[in-house]
Amino acid sequence: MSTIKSRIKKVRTHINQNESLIFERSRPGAVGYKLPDLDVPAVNLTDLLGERYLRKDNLQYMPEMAEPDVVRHFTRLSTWNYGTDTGMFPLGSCTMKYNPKINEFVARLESFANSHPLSPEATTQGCLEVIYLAEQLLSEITGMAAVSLQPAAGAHGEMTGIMMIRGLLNDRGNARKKVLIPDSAHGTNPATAAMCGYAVEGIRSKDNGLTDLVELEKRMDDSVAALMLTNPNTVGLFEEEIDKICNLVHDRGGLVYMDGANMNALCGIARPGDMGVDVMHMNLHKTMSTPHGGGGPGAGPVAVNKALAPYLPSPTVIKQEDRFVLDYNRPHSIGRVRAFHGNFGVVLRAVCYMLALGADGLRENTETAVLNANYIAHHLRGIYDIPYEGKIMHEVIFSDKNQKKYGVTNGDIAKRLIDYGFHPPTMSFPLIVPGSLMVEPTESEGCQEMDLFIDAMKSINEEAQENPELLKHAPHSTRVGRFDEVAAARNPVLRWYPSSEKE
Amino acid sequence: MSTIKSRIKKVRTHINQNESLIFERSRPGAVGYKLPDLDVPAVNLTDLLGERYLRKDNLQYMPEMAEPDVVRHFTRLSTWNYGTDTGMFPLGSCTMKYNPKINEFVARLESFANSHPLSPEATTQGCLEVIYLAEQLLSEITGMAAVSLQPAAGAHGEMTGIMMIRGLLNDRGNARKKVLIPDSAHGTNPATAAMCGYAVEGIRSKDNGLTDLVELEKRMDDSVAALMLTNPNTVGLFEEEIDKICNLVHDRGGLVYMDGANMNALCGIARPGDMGVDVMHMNLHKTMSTPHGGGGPGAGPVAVNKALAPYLPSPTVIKQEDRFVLDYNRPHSIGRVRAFHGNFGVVLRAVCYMLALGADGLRENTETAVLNANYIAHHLRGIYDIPYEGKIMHEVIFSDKNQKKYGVTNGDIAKRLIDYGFHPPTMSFPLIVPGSLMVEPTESEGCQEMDLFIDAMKSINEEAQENPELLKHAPHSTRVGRFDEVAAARNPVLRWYPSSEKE
Amino acid sequence: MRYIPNSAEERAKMLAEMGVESIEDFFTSIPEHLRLSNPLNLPPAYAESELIKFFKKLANKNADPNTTISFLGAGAYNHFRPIVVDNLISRSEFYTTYTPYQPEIAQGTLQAIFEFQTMICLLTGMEVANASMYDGSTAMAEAALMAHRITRRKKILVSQTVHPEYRAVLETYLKNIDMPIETIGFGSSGETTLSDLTIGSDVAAVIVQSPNFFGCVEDLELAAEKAHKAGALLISVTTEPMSWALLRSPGDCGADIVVAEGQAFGIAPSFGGPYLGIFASRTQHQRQMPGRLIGQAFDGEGNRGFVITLATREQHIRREKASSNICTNQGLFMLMATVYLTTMGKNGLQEVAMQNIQKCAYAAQAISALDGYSLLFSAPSFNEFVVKTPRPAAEIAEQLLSKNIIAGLPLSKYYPDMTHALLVCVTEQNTKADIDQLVTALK
Amino acid sequence: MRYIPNSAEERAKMLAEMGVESIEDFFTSIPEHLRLSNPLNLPPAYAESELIKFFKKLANKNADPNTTISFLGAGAYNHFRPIVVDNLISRSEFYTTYTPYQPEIAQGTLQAIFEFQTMICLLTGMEVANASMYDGSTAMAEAALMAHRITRRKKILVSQTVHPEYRAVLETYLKNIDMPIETIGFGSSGETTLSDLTIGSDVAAVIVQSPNFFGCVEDLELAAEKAHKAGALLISVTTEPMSWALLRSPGDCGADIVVAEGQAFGIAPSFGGPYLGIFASRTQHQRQMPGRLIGQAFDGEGNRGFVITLATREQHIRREKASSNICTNQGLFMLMATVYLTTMGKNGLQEVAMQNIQKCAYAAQAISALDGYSLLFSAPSFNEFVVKTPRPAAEIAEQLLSKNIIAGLPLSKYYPDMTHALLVCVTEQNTKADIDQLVTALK
Ligand SMILES: Cc1ncc(COP(=O)(O)O)c(C=O)c1O
Ligand SMILES: Cc1ncc(COP(=O)(O)O)c(C=O)c1O
Repeated sequence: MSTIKSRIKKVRTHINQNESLIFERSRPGAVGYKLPDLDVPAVNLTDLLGERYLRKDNLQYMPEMAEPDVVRHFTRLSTWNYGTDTGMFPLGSCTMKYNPKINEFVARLESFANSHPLSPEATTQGCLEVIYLAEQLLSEITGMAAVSLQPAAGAHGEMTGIMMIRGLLNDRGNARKKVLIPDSAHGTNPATAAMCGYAVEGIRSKDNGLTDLVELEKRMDDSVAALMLTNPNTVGLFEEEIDKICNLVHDRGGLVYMDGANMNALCGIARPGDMGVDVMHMNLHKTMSTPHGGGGPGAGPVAVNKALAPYLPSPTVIKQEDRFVLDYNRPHSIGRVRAFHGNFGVVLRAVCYMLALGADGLRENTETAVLNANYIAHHLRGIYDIPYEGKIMHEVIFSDKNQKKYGVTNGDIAKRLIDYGFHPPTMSFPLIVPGSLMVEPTESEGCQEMDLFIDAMKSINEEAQENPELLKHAPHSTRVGRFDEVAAARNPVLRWYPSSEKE
Repeated sequence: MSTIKSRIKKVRTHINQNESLIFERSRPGAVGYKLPDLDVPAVNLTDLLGERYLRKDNLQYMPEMAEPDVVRHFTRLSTWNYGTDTGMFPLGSCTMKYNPKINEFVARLESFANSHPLSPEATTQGCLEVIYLAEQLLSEITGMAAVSLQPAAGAHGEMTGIMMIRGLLNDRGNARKKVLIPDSAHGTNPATAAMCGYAVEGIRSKDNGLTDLVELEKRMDDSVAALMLTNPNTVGLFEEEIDKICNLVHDRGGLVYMDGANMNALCGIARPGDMGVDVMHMNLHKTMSTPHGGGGPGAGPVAVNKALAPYLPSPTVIKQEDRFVLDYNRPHSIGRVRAFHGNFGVVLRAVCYMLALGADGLRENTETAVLNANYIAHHLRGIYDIPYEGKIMHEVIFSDKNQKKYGVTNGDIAKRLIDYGFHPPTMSFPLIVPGSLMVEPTESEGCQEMDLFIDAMKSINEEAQENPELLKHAPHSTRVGRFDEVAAARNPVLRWYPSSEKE
Repeated sequence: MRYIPNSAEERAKMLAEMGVESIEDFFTSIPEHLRLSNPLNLPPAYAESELIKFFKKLANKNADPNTTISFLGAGAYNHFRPIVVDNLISRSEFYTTYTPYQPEIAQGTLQAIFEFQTMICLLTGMEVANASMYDGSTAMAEAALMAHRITRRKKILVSQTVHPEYRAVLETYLKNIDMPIETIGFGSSGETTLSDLTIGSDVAAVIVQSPNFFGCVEDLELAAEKAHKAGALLISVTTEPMSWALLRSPGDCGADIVVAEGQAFGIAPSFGGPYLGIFASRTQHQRQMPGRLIGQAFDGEGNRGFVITLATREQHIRREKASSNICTNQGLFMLMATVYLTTMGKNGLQEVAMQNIQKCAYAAQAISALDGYSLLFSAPSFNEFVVKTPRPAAEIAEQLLSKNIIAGLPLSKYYPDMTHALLVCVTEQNTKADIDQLVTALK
Repeated sequence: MRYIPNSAEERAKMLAEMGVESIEDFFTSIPEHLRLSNPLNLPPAYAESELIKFFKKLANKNADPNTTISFLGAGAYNHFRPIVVDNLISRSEFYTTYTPYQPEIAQGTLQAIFEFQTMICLLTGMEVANASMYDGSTAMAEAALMAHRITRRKKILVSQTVHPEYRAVLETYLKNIDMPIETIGFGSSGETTLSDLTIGSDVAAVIVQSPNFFGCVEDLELAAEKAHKAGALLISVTTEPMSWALLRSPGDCGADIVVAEGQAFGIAPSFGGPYLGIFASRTQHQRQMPGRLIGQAFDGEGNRGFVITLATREQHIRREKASSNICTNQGLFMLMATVYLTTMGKNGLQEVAMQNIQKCAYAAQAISALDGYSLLFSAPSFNEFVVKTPRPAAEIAEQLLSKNIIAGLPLSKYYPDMTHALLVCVTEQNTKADIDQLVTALK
């Protein structure tokens, strides 16, 4: 029975199966498949390939297992995970909202799932229409002129967007050298700029967490290609001077890239296109409810204003009378950023979601997401430090300042939250908040679950004072405890080796 | 982290979400559905129904929840369960084998799932062909002349079978009074006989666990309508004198009903039809891999010899040239035992399974099931008592005789097995074995998992000697402990009441 | 075989360990002449891809549900099934487990059943419900047996408006145990003729279906009064429990046992099964109920949980004296209904029911306005009604089928005299356009 | 809205608790003129049943995969996907979770990735593989960037037989960072002309695809030799990794970086994505790799587990100095491939590959025997080959389409000169009857 303190209301411990690595479970000679018999005359393999090209190792060590063992293996593994269907997953900036089951159903409709990306247009009208529709919906939601669905995730969208900026500036005669990025930005922003051949210049935020216009004014010269801004930014605040910012950048010949990862705070309320943003991406795997899948896939469509539209990746889908066709005739395009048409299956899910919501649903989503973040802030304010006390939008950033005096860090609080039955918040950024705990409840949480979260956070604060050691060794209720990650990185073991080959 | 002794290799404990009753989670005003708008003119409800028939309570207390909450509720509940996909489920007589995923896929094909049972025959040829094919396959496997798929489970099949016997005997002039049933039989056997208007007479088994022909000879008079026999019987042994038994019963004007719950020991090896059995049922939810579903559904087809065929439930599916039709013209039929055509979706899964196996696969199944049971018997013999040491077939029956001297019962052993990561064996029968533990591994277990089971059983035997108290309070690793079932039955609370109405 | 974990190597190793030469040796207790010397005559094993092709081909021999418009009800209803329902019952912890005999590792199933029992009580207005029977028809037969156990009387009165297949099952169940059945007729309103009914003192129960097979709402309260006055029980049957969302509950009307077919609650038509037998009654009778009951319990630390209870009624304990022989029931489909009822919830059920009654009224009005067509009965309907047709209904149905419309059920199938009567069902799944198309086709 | 748990009542209660009058008050930091005054112009919210109808209708505008025979490959392959694959990745614990940043509650994902990394190493003959890239094309571009980091050289040589869309992506990635690309041609055998290739000292890497876009197996060993001699790396690309089951692994041939499109491993064609970028290399280069790496670790009690490791290469730590900007990858499809590879296993992969090569050979032989048709290239094939057609290939493809046959890819799409060349792919999913039908139609 449970070893967890009675203070913990949300969880108990329960029996859970161990499971070795698949290679340790492999049973030579077992099979988990059956193919139809070969129905053509078999030819000698060496005759077909030549000795030189033949594989000799007989795929040694690849697993051999019957179907029931495969099923148990992965089923058991799954039970070691925590997902949004398990409970609240307040991972800030990641918008871990509910993944509607209907989306999964639609994405598996056979005529979508089996559609080949190079199949003649006459045979893929349904897919092309989905893409066309998705672009229309996203244009309307963002207020931008045109959209491309090729980018496979947010970072990929960023890259696409910055490349388009480069393309446009190039055509204007000077691609420029730098991209300005607030110090609160997500790591993909600077990494992206670098990949596109730009130097990165950080700009400090004001004490209130917003972009410092004075500083921007200073930095914004003709070496600057673009400002990359997240809005609402990564401390959860809306850049109130967004139009001034855009004007300033534009006046000096630069463009504004908006990281749209936080669109869950804006959909149906305000549109980047109306703010003067030139190009942005959205994360459909955040705002539009497609599942994160333990790391992906995502889809990071880029949306652009009219001026940038010619630079969108090629091809685009256009409508000719009643038919949808792929348009490759795009002389200004930056080219392809990915083979085929992007993560179509993700886009399909997102379209299903947008249609399920409609305008009112989308707005209700946003309102609820913001309400929820404020609700949590309201109840934990004072207990946990809120470094930037502005108008909180869809997420609230706490710090461990109040708890640090007991020797307890954000990491300890996060690990202890696991014992209380929650996934921890984001801690890896914004770097401008030391010991940050970025909490994004999303609209998918109701106050029942949030009340438990608030209760847990309060309780952990008390534990931090009464028994900080408890937190430092948390979690205590999981099948494995804290790992020695330093040792793991020092001597990385990145794959299994057969015991005979181990050394 | 784990509180379980290091002796336990198969499991650890892990965090697990609590979840209240759905009524306690209900949030008035929340919705989890959306219908299309009503597209016909709405008429006043009272005009349609009249005041007298109108419901007044507004469905008070029925749940109100959004979709994500519904998903979490049932997902969390699911994690409190143990299924065959979790691990070995050696529940004797229940044949908890692997449930192939392809079966589930096939049963959900839209044109099967949406087929209405009263739809014109021209629109249900696919369904009728499935039924026809299932009957053919089961006839071949059992060696019987004809099959009906109407019965919804094993007990229902038993009832159907005994009714047919009654029908035939009636037509012969005397339905007779009694059914003979070995004392080792499953509870449904006597209950069924009673439901069919027969008195039940138990017959004792011989010391070797088999039917006592001498005793049978004594009891088998002209008041006896039938002998109900399980074969292999419920102590896991084949009735070696089955043809003598059948001859004896037949000679005295009776019929032999075979409970086919244990067909997993015979398929592809021997056929009841060849043994002289007149009528039998099979449990497709055992032998033919359809899922148990936490209690059902099943399918309990009855198979009969030529003489009983006219008595099968009505209608049957027959083939007329290339079409399949329902034949209602069955004057001798016992009638219907269920509306429509039985548990069609279960039958569909079973057909998929039989086709996946073919004759060789079916035989390999049986061989492996018997091999596995013998393997377990081999390794635990001596440590656990095996009261009937005959030729063990697909299951082995242990008793707690050796452990009882330490005050440990089969129930304690079973509960402790849970801590070791296994579902306990069957204990409710056979009643002739005091403290029985009926272990049926099925062919779905490999020796890896069975070795862990054997290891656990040995370890528990040691614990029984070293620390019997540990076993008496097991399980220790589950989210809830042993319940006070006596108190629960004394004051049964069989539903939730709103707190206002509780008293 | 891909479903068998043991490899040939392991199999050999196991045999060697046991000192057994060949698998054959395990089967020597089966007399040699009874052992098959040839393989069974079955089709060769299919690859998975072949299974998919094979069953798709078979499925395609049925009508395509996406292009056929259907107005069939008569005991199986075409309601929308939210995607989450199938999704959640597909959690393998639910569908690959057994009857919850080990409560410490079966609380998921147990709590769900407790929730189901409660919802059925709320919907039916009854006090206790079991964990399911096979289907509506067998639930009804078991109800008759239970009435006999309670009243110790033998005769069952059953209305002719009860689903004919249910009555056929009742007959099969009762004919061997000396329980006579008497049929009550129906009047021009389509309702059971209760008013001038006399119920003898040998009658255990009166069985009335509402909405009845003709779609007519019956006066259960009157039926209860009559039955109770004669010392008999009222068994109420429903094949379309969605109607409960709008209709006075059978419990409120005085029924003693309520049985129903639960298919309407999120379960696919699936050519007639697996479905869900609903069974509810009064606390005073709970120990006479058939089937499984789940009750609240507490563990040693005071944790609330749920267990199988009052099991002494059941066959595995009471054997020939059990209240029924039922063992395996419809567990997974009980869960399906529980998820459905939760997802639709209080408001959804009411809205579905409302759409059914409104669309049904619209269709009834439109069809009866056609030349030669009229409504056969006058009693109020929920989502089914009987149309009097100008030509034999079977003929009309046949004609419409060629236009991919299944117009309904020609009643002559069960009531040979009613050659000109078509039972039409309209649910929330039938759009106005569908209905209009039917009306046009009937012209 | 059905996805939002808070009821209107709760929403009001929350606002009241916080002393906020209206939800609008939360949005006042957005300048009023930027706030929408009218609702977005979107279609009205769909009911779930409407969504199903809508998307079925759209799906039906595509060709029906059950009645169309296809010989398309060219980077996306029609392999059989065992049912368990989709079944297992549909466990919500897998698909509703995030990148495994909290190892204590993400061991399921982490162990699966570790298993994937290992299997990729086994298949490719490499020493280290990452947790996935977006797809094959972006993996290839990232490999070029990595080669640059390792060699500090700038030029990339890429064979013209590399998938044209992959080359297009490479171009997009490299054009802004001053990394020139040079193309290597191919000979009449269909192979890259490696023999007389001279590789300058400015070359970071040579990129060769095998089997190449024309289906020809390339001599990777020779390519590696040549590259290494010039101090450059060999990047091997594969769009059809099923071929690895029979072909000498790229690692064995000496490749330094192996990238591939993993779609063949159990992933649906899905109009081009989501797919799976495979990326493997040598231990010596592991700290230059892009993407996520999972490593073995131990907890305080000595339990083995897995964690994200060597994360200092990644953007969230190294920012502009990161080895790539990739963050979200293709996690779930990595899992899909892992389940596929496990289910098919050692024997299944070999048998699939064998059926592909045999059926491909049969088709190639049969088509080339037709009047006017021949094989354009002489190098050995795995499951694709190029047919020289008597009339423009696009014309032939168009004609066959009207018979529900997608004959393959007319190469003029990517190689404008190759008007009479058709790229044909044959997998285990194409029956002999399918192939014969194609052959007959081509006549
Ligand atoms: C603010 C922000 N920007 C960019 C990204 C990168 O998006 P992706 O992970 O889809 O590449 C993220 C996601 O983690 C983010 O939170
Ligand atoms: C030997 C035996 N007979 C009959 C039955 C009854 O079958 P069912 O539960 O399908 O009604 C069982 C199942 O538990 C059984 O084990």
